Order: sequence, then C-alpha cells, then structure tokens
Amino acid sequence: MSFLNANTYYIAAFGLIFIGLYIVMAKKNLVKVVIGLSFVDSGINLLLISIGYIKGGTAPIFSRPGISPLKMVDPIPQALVLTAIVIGVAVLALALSLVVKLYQQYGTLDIRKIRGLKW
Amino acid sequence: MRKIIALIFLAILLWGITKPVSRIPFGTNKIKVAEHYITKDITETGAANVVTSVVVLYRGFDTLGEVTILFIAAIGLASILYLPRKKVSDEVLEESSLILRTGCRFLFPLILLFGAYIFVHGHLTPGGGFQGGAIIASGFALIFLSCRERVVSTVKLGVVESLAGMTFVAVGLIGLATGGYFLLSFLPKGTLNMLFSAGIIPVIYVAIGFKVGSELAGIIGNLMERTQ
Amino acid sequence: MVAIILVIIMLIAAVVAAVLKDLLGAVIVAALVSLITAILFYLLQAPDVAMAEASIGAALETVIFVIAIRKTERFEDK
Amino acid sequence: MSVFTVYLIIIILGVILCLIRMLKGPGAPDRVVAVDTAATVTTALLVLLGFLFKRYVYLDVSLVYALLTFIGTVAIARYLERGI
Repeated sequence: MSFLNANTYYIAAFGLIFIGLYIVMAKKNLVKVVIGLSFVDSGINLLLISIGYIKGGTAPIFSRPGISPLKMVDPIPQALVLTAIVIGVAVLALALSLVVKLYQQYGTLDIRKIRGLKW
Repeated sequence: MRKIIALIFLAILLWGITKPVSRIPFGTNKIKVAEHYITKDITETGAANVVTSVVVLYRGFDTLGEVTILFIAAIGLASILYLPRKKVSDEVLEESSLILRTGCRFLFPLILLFGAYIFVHGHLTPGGGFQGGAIIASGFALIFLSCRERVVSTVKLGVVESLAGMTFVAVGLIGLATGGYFLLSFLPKGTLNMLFSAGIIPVIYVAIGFKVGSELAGIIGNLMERTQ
Repeated sequence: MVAIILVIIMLIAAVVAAVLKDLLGAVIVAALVSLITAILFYLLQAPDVAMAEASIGAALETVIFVIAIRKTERFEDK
Repeated sequence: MSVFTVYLIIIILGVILCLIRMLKGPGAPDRVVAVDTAATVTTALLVLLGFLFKRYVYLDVSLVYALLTFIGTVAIARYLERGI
C-alpha cells in the first residue's frame, strides 16, 4: 500500500504507455491504432509532469502576495508539455487523414488486407 | 501470435525501464535551472505566471519551432486531403434541430469571448495562447457541427494565421534591432498582476492564440469538407 | 487516496477502450481517459497543462475521431 | 473527518457509478450519457480541489470544463442521427 501511495503517478503513466503500445502492436484496426497513439501521448505527458512535481509545492503563479518561491513545482516540464499537447492533436489529425485516404483507396481498415502494412 | 509477441516485447521493455525510473524519487526537488527561473522571474520578466515566461521568453525559440510544426501539420493535412472543387456529396444529411441550432448560435460568441479572455490574461492566470486557441477552435467545431451552411472561408483563416505568425517574428526582430538579441522584452515591465505588464509577453501570446485557433479550425474544416 | 481511485478508474477505462469492438464506444471511453488525465494534472499542481488537456481532450479529439469514423466505418470486423 | 472528506467521498462515488454504467452499457448512447455525467461530476471535483488548495486562480480550469465538454456529446449525437 505504501508502494502504491508513493508511486501512484508513475504507475498511471506507465500503465497508459503500455496499454497504448499494446494497442498499437496487437490490434488490427487502423482507427484503434491511432487511439493507442493518443494514449501513449497522454502517458508520456503525465510522466514528465510527475517527474517535475515537488511534494508540498504549489503552482508557479504569483497570483497573490505571500507565496514563497521556494514552495513551487518545477515550471519547465509544464512549459514543455503545454506545447506538446497541442502539437499532439494536430499530428493525430494528420494520422487520421492518412487513415481516411487509405480507406478510400483500399475499402477496408484491416491492416492484414492492406498490402505493405501486414506483419 | 501477434498478441504473444507484443506481450513479450512489453515485458522486456518493463523489465528494462523499472531500473532507471526507480532512481528518480517522486516528489523531491531535482533541477537547478528551475530555481533560477522561479526566483528571478519577477525582476527579469514581470509576469506573474512563471510557465508563461518560460514558454514565451526564456524558451521563445522553442515555441517558434513548435508553432512551425503545427503549421507544417496543417499544410500536410490540407495537401493530403486535396480535392478539386466540385459538388461531391450525393448523400442526404439530417438537418440539425431548432434547439441545437439556436443554442449554438447563442453560445458561439460566448466561447470566442472566453477564449480571448484566456489568452489575454495568459501572464496572470493559468492559460495562454495555446489553450485559448484550442477553445476558439472548439467554438468553430461547434459551428461546423450544427450550422453547415455557415461555412468559414479558408482564405480568411489563412490571412489571420499568416498575420499572427508575422507578428510573432516581427516582435522578435524588433528586439533584435533595439537590444541585441532575438525576443528581447523591449516594452516596460509595469507593475506585477496588472493587465498591461510583463513587456512583450501579452503581445506574443495574443499572436499565438490567433495562430493556433485559426490553424486548428482549418484542420477541422478540412477534415469535414475536403473528404466526401 | 483520491488519486489512487482515479488512476484505477483511468486504467480500467483504457483497457475497455482496447477491448471494445465498437469504435465509437472506444472513442467515448478515450474521452473519459483524457478527462481523468486532466484531473491528475490538476492534482499535480499544473493548472496550465490541465487547461490545455481539458480544452483539447474534451472537444477537439472527440470531434476529430468522430469525423474520421464517419468517413470510414464504425465496427471493427472479426 | 471534516466535511470536505464527505464531499470527496460523494463525488468519487458518483464517478464510480458512471464507470459502472460505462462498463455495462450495451450501446454507444449509454456510454455517451455516462461520460457526460462523469464530466459534470468531475467539474464539481475540480472546484472543490481548487478550494482545498487555497488557490482561487485554479477555478478557470473548471470553467473550461463546464463550457466545453458538451461539444463532444453533440458530435456523437450528430453522428448517431446521421447529421455530419
């Protein structure tokens, strides 16, 4: 129980990454593969933010006087993840447009029936 | 067979990854760079939100690159989905109901106003250009879903996007001309926690908000209309 | 304690999204995963990131996936 | 056991009930309703946590949730009635 308490966010991040990778490798439907990619994306963002967390800290915003700068969490992973999320949705839309074009070409979403994607 | 191979691969990956991650304890202070940003932020930039000053000033080149990636993704999607301009939809679509139509017309300006509030106040409260742009694009997605006849012209979106990108680069170049390096904060810093403060941060974040909003709205419009 | 329960709910939802044959249902469950991820960001004292994840995951991702399913097909055949 | 603990327990119970409906739900409309209800309940959770952290600037995040979560529901409903 103490292990679970200490590592909750790491377990969440790695759980999402591994479930996403399993979907990418084992599923045969292309839209589902893209859903798995979005899970991997969320998991990596969660891992970065949880590495930057400091126990007892608060958000790095000087919104009212009296907030000590020594009790703040790390702002750099937040700044990186902030842009990565918006980039992620644009790349996801690009992948889905490729999926739509593949469906118009081959008439199926099953990667076993598309020549060149089978493994 | 694929599932077994995938599980074996994931087990090897898990075995390899637990060792380095167990060296990183959760919840302790680790990085020295952040201390400089947090303690010197008010005197150097004048923004109340440290994340904003890291995104716009300390790592402004990084943000310029990310905006460029977003632009390239939008261009790639538009060129993949390119169709010659002709009427292709032979399928009859269901009209949206009166309640949805009226509600969307009422909510669309409010969502735009809220997105503008988020990116104008980016240096004071949580939020900023990326979040505000995403909220504005959500408002356009609502219009695309409910009122199909009110099409947003892609030419206007392109003009807004280009002007916003040029504003970003131009503000950076003015800093280069006056002070000696790109993205120098040449405007006065003002007092903390006021709307007109923090130098060039609000200008650049408003530009990023317009750029992200028009790009994501263009992506959704292309996905919905360029394919049959 | 709240975080542990939310993490368990999130992982269950991710497994359900992997198992479902109905792609529309998988997209809906992925929206729930994104929602709980935003709450975890909020618990980790990162309100900026939580706002980005909320505004992206609540509306835009679901809309993009639904448009893609509309252009292709809904059920994952055996 | 303060009053906030009771609030947190009630909200978590609401999310768990939504999860059960989402697991059982035979069709897509049941799952849509479950996720929409979960979004509404977790908006209350965000407001409560912002009050517990004593940072009132956090309330903007819950405002985003309250304003935007219905768009995904509208998208799926329009798909189900063959609108888009």
